[in-house]
Amino acid sequence: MSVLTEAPVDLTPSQSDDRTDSQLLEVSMGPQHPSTHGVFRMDVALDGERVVKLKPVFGYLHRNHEKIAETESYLGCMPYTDRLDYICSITNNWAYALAVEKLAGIQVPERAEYLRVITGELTRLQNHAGLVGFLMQDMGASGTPLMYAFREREKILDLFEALTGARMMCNYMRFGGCRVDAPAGWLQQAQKVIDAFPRFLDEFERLLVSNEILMARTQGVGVVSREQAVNAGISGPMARASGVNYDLRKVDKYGIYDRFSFRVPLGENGDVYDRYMLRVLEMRESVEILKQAMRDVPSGPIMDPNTKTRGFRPKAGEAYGRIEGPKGELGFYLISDGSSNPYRFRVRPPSLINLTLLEDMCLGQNVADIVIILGSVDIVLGEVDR
Amino acid sequence: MPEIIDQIFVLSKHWLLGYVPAGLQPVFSALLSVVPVLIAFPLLFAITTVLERKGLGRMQNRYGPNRTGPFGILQPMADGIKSLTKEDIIPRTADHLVHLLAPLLLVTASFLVYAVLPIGRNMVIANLNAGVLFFFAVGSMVELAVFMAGWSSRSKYSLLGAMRAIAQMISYEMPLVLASVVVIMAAGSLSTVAIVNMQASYTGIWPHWYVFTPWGLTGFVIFLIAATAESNRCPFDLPEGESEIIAGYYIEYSGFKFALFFLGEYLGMFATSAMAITLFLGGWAAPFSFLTWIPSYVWFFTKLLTLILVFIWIRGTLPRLRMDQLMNFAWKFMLPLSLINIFGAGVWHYMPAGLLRWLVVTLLVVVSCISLSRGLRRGKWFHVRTYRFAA
Amino acid sequence: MIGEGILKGLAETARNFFGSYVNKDRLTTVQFPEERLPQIEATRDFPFLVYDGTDWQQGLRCVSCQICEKECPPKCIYIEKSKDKKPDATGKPQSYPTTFNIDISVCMSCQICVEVCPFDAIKMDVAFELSTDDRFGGLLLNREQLAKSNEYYNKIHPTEAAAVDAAFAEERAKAEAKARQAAEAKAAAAAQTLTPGAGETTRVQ
Amino acid sequence: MTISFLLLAAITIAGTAAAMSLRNLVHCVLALTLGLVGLAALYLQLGAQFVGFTQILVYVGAVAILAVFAIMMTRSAEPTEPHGSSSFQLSGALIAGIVFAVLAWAVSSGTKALQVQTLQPEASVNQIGVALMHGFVLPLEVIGLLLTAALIGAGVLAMDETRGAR
Repeated sequence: MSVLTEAPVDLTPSQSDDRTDSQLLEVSMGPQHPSTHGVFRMDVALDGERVVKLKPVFGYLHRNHEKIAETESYLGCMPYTDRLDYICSITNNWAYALAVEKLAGIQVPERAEYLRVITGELTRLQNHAGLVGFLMQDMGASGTPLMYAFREREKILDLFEALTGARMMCNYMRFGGCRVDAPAGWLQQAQKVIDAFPRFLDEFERLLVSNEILMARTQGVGVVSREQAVNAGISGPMARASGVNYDLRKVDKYGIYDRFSFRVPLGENGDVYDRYMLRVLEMRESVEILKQAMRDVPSGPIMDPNTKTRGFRPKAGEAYGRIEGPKGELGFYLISDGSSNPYRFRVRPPSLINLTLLEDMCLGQNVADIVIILGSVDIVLGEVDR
Repeated sequence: MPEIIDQIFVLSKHWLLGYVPAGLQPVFSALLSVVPVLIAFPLLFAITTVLERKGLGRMQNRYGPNRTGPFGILQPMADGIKSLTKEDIIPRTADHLVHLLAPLLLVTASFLVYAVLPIGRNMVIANLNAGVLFFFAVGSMVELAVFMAGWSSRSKYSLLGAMRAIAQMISYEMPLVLASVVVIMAAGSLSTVAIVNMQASYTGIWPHWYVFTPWGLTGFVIFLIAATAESNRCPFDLPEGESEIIAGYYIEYSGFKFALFFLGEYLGMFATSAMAITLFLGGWAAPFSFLTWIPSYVWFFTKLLTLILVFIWIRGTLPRLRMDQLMNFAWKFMLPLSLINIFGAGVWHYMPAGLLRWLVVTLLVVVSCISLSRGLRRGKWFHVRTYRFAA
Repeated sequence: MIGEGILKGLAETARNFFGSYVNKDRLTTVQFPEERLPQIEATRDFPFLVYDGTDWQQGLRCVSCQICEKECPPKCIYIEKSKDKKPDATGKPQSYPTTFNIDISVCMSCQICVEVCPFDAIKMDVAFELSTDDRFGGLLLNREQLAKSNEYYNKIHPTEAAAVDAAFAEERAKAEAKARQAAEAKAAAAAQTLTPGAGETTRVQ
Repeated sequence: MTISFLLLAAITIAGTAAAMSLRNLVHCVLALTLGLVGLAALYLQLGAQFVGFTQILVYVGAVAILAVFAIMMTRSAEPTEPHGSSSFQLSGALIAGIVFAVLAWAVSSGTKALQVQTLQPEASVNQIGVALMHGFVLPLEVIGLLLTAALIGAGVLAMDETRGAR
């Protein structure tokens, strides 16, 4: 799945072919492998420890999401979006709700927008925290950073449970608002978690960021150039690590993101270290957004009163709603024929599209590097395979 | 009285031997020396697994095992029963004989090295003339066991793991041996007992441990790092790098054979730690002269446990190195440094005692350490980066 | 110099090691069967049917309108509607489900059934220790297993249930008021028929 | 001619014989290793600790590992067809017979001197070191130089290969 015509590493397959096949070790990494982040397979040909061929194989978790959606009502599709990227269900809900709202021309009340930003940024925090933890786990740090990340993630998941009733499959957004209002004391509880979060980031940075082994393992590994990133349609932290200034929160200013002041960190080298660091930096920016949102959240209704729950039928037409998910640009493309089911339902999964550069990143690297490159892409197989 | 407690095991052995007919005495003497070691160190293994899991747990803000028995201390028993009752799976295409022999050889070799380790005063199974050499010679047999395991499983992951393990063990055996050469030079003997006896004297309250010299400290650090790599511990656990090649060379082992690998690995770790103690930390000698009333074997095991805890601590903190970095580190940093360290020890030997030789040797070691780490970094550009922000 | 960052990391793990003995904030693990986390009110897992009063067969709020069956995304609800009708809490004659099955091995706890129910008859439960050795029959819950009293509902989701009860009370009050009004009107009408003048008019008709 | 000697000699001979006759290359190496360990044990029985342990360290720890590593790298460990004609085997047997005859003659003619030597105290490591550093310093240095040259040569060869692959 090479995106560019010229291979980024000078070890092109034609040159390695003159080596006898008996010298190449063909290893099938996955679908049962501890570091493939789910049921993902890479057919790897190794010359010693170096990768000369890599073929990603996915589809083990295909659940026919897009086709099922055509037989469900618009509301019935919402819980299925939870299961796309099951780490950040709220942002999935948001992107889908945004698409339907565009389709049906629904306005979202003020308080609901704030709740969306708060829950969405909390989702980003827990996703990035989990990711950096998992990346360290892939690097063999025997779970310590992962456990710290999960300790913090638990607090955010507790918030989600108190708000939406579920820790991961939140099913929170509705067309024209949010399903439930924050219960009494929830905002104070969230404020506490947000205020304590930078402490975790400090701890995490002390633990690992200046660690020589980490730097030696990640710097200069799995490089994606700016051009490659743009050509392949990479989005999210991975694109920004390559220096592409593309953040939908700034580009689209969807929802009420134009009201918050925050910065978008940009990497220069596009290697695993940049991707890792960008997540850490983005968490800090998310905390800034959350502080502003918590300060300004107004009172009021959380649902557009004109939107029906039962028998929701948008008029015929099409719409594309996209948000800056924690993993990249998450979009939902919907075509309505005026009935209660979507006529066509299409997801733009950031995980899958970011994964397309995997082979280019891995060729010429070590076996050990494949694992951390894959980890740094940040995929969830639920979203890749759908 | 402290003398008797110190020698209680030796005295009781002789007392027991008195009841044995003279013809059988050599056999019984050997038996009485070997059996306690065969019990003590597996027991230590059991304790260490719990300690490690609990320690790692606490470092990761978890409890660790706490369900089997009070505070989870019966966990190794549960693990043992589990691994004994588990199905022993052998891959169909595996080389059955070699597959079976590999864990046995590993455990045998791991146990053999304990023959020369002085556990306490007068407590050593065999006081060999070339004890240190024996230690490394038998230790090198572990590599063969690892190869046998990796090759006979006929799995690509295990083959990769075995290749990694052998390359790593050979590479780190060099600095391991060279780091201990300084001590052998200073002690003028290859006998472990003689080396410890050299260190078991005091100036004032301070002991004459080799670690309290510049070359000794450097040697100790090199030895410890190389020992970590030799026993496949984090951050050098590439041969079994769980996230890369799953379990490495013993991926196809299950049940009790797997447990044997586990045992062999920990025994190897204890043995190298014990060797580090013997060579640099004064073996069973007390750290201060006024503490000599505590029995020698207590000191030995205290030091051993301390080193094990350091290993656990490191494991809880560090990510894993990559193969080429590991090799670079061994050949471009550890090996030159240990050679320079040998030179430093020579300089120390020929210079008159005093502050000057401290200064010279320290300077030599520190300067070479810094310049070598510079050289290791050259061509690479890793550093903490700063990032720009788009508003 | 190599090792600075490594030493920093070692210090951090050591801090966490000791911190986990003194700081409850660090050691967040709960020893599950003995110690349980406080129940979060919004928690949901699988649906149940609410009944009023003491007899579940009498008090079931469900009128088997089958909206939830239709809206359920994974289609895990199966309802059979009764032929006859019986009065509900407000006294209106309504159908009731003769069969109401939820396969909780299929259910994905999305609570859309709860949202679409116009009668507040189906709500989300919080029981989570549901393991069984029969993965088909044991996880297919029928009417009787699903029915839980309104008191139970009030216990697990107090705020929500109070709002529902208040709405019901209001509705009932309205219905009663309406009934009273109707009764009064009837009574008034009856009274009117008794009054002489009015009687005449009726008589005229 | 004690029992232990006979046992060790039998192990050594069996190991080396197996190394020659087994089909699987890896089995051959493992059998050879057994033979080398047996030899080391024989040294130890003679009281030559240093030589015995060095034998294990060098032959088991390094040579055998090098051999299996080479086999693993080339991955040609699959059983191979028996090759070589009977004349090849015949000449091999002839050479082995001649060597054995010469050695047997040498050993049997020097029996008396050997017996005298065994009565002498065993050589300690210290003595070996002194001998190497005084009497045999030139041969030691020459061997060291030779090995260094070999090491550098191997490095150069490997470097060329990687450059060629790039």
